[in-house]
Amino acid sequence: MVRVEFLGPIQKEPLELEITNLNELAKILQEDESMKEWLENSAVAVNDTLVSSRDVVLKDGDRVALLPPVCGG
Amino acid sequence: MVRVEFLGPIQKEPLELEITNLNELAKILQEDESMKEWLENSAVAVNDTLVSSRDVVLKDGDRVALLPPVCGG
Amino acid sequence: MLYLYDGALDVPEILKEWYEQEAKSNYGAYIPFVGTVRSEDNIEGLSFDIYEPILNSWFEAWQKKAEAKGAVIKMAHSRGDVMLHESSYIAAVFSPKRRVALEFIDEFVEDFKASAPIWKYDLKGGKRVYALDRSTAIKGSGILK
Amino acid sequence: MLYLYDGALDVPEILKEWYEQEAKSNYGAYIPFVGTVRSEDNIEGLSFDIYEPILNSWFEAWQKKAEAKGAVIKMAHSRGDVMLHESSYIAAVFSPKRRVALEFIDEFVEDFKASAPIWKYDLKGGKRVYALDRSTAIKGSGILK
Repeated sequence: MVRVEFLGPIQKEPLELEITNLNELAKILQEDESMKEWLENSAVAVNDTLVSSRDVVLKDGDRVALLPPVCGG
Repeated sequence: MVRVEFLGPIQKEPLELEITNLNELAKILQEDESMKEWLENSAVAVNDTLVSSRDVVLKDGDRVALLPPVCGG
Repeated sequence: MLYLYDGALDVPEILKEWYEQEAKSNYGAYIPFVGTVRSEDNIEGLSFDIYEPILNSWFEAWQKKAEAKGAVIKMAHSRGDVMLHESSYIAAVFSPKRRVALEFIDEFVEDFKASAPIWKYDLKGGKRVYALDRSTAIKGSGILK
Repeated sequence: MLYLYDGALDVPEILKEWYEQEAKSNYGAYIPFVGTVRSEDNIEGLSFDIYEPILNSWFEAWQKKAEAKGAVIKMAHSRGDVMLHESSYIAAVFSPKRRVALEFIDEFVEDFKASAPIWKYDLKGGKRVYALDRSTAIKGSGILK
């Protein structure tokens, strides 16, 4: 199982998914209309490391996080 | 009379001179060998305003100051 | 070091602590940046969410960059609500010479604004409203769209 | 405002006073620069002479530049002796937004180093030795040579 978390202002409960890569995750999230804008402006971290492409293999126990636009300070 | 002051590290007592411009001051100070280096690296203020050329008329009561290289902080 | 606090920062106390921590380190320059909540758009204050694991690794990467130049960085940030004219953010650079500190504080604060995983909300009428228009998408965003 | 002190600066106290002076002014950014005496070349400390009339007018010109951008500058400096690891200089900018403050503190500190009528001496073996090699001739120097 891969756990997917939505950080900050994204109002969505965490998911537990049987997926093996980020392409599968993208397909699942694209079906959720409320996620459309967030998918465009959010960054993705796998096990707390930001990734810059979908070319990432996921294994059991991995954690994926979506990070929407930030504004600290 | 024009009062001439030497600021910071310049070890020279103030002068009271009968001069009417900075050319006359330059001539007088150039005769003092101990001033040679200071004349090269010092700025000049007339009545506490920095001047950028010798083209300044001096009148009775004016004050001239020589400011050697600075290093605040 | 990175310090997170619930609510507003005690700015004088933090600036003092940091100054004293490095009092004998032989740094010639200490430049803190203090961010304070401004009154605008009728907000009552701001509120912050922080995702600490990524904030920590982002900060550690900067600390290494600073060390390579003989400098050190400290940062404090608020979690939760911070009201008008209270402060939510302090970043500081210590370095032997001034140029490194002056350049580092600028680069650090700008990258903080663009990359640190912190989300800002306006407090208006008792509600928490995500400040999307003032937020910046992290570099590499959009790969799942 | 410009503040001159005999001997070392009480940095935490000054940073606190300035922060509190502007607490309700609605500035979003406060950036102090603190200069501290470093141990190098076996000095025991530094000593400073200040020529106040020109320092005041130089500072007022900068304050006007700051006002034109909605900002304010404060500065404190020591007169006389300041020993190792004590601080002799604080400059600070307050402004509504961060970019103005980040750029101003850099420009201000650099012009301060190049133009402010302050002379620095190394304290070595109880003597005061003018730090000529670290000093900068004011723009327009040499007109009497």
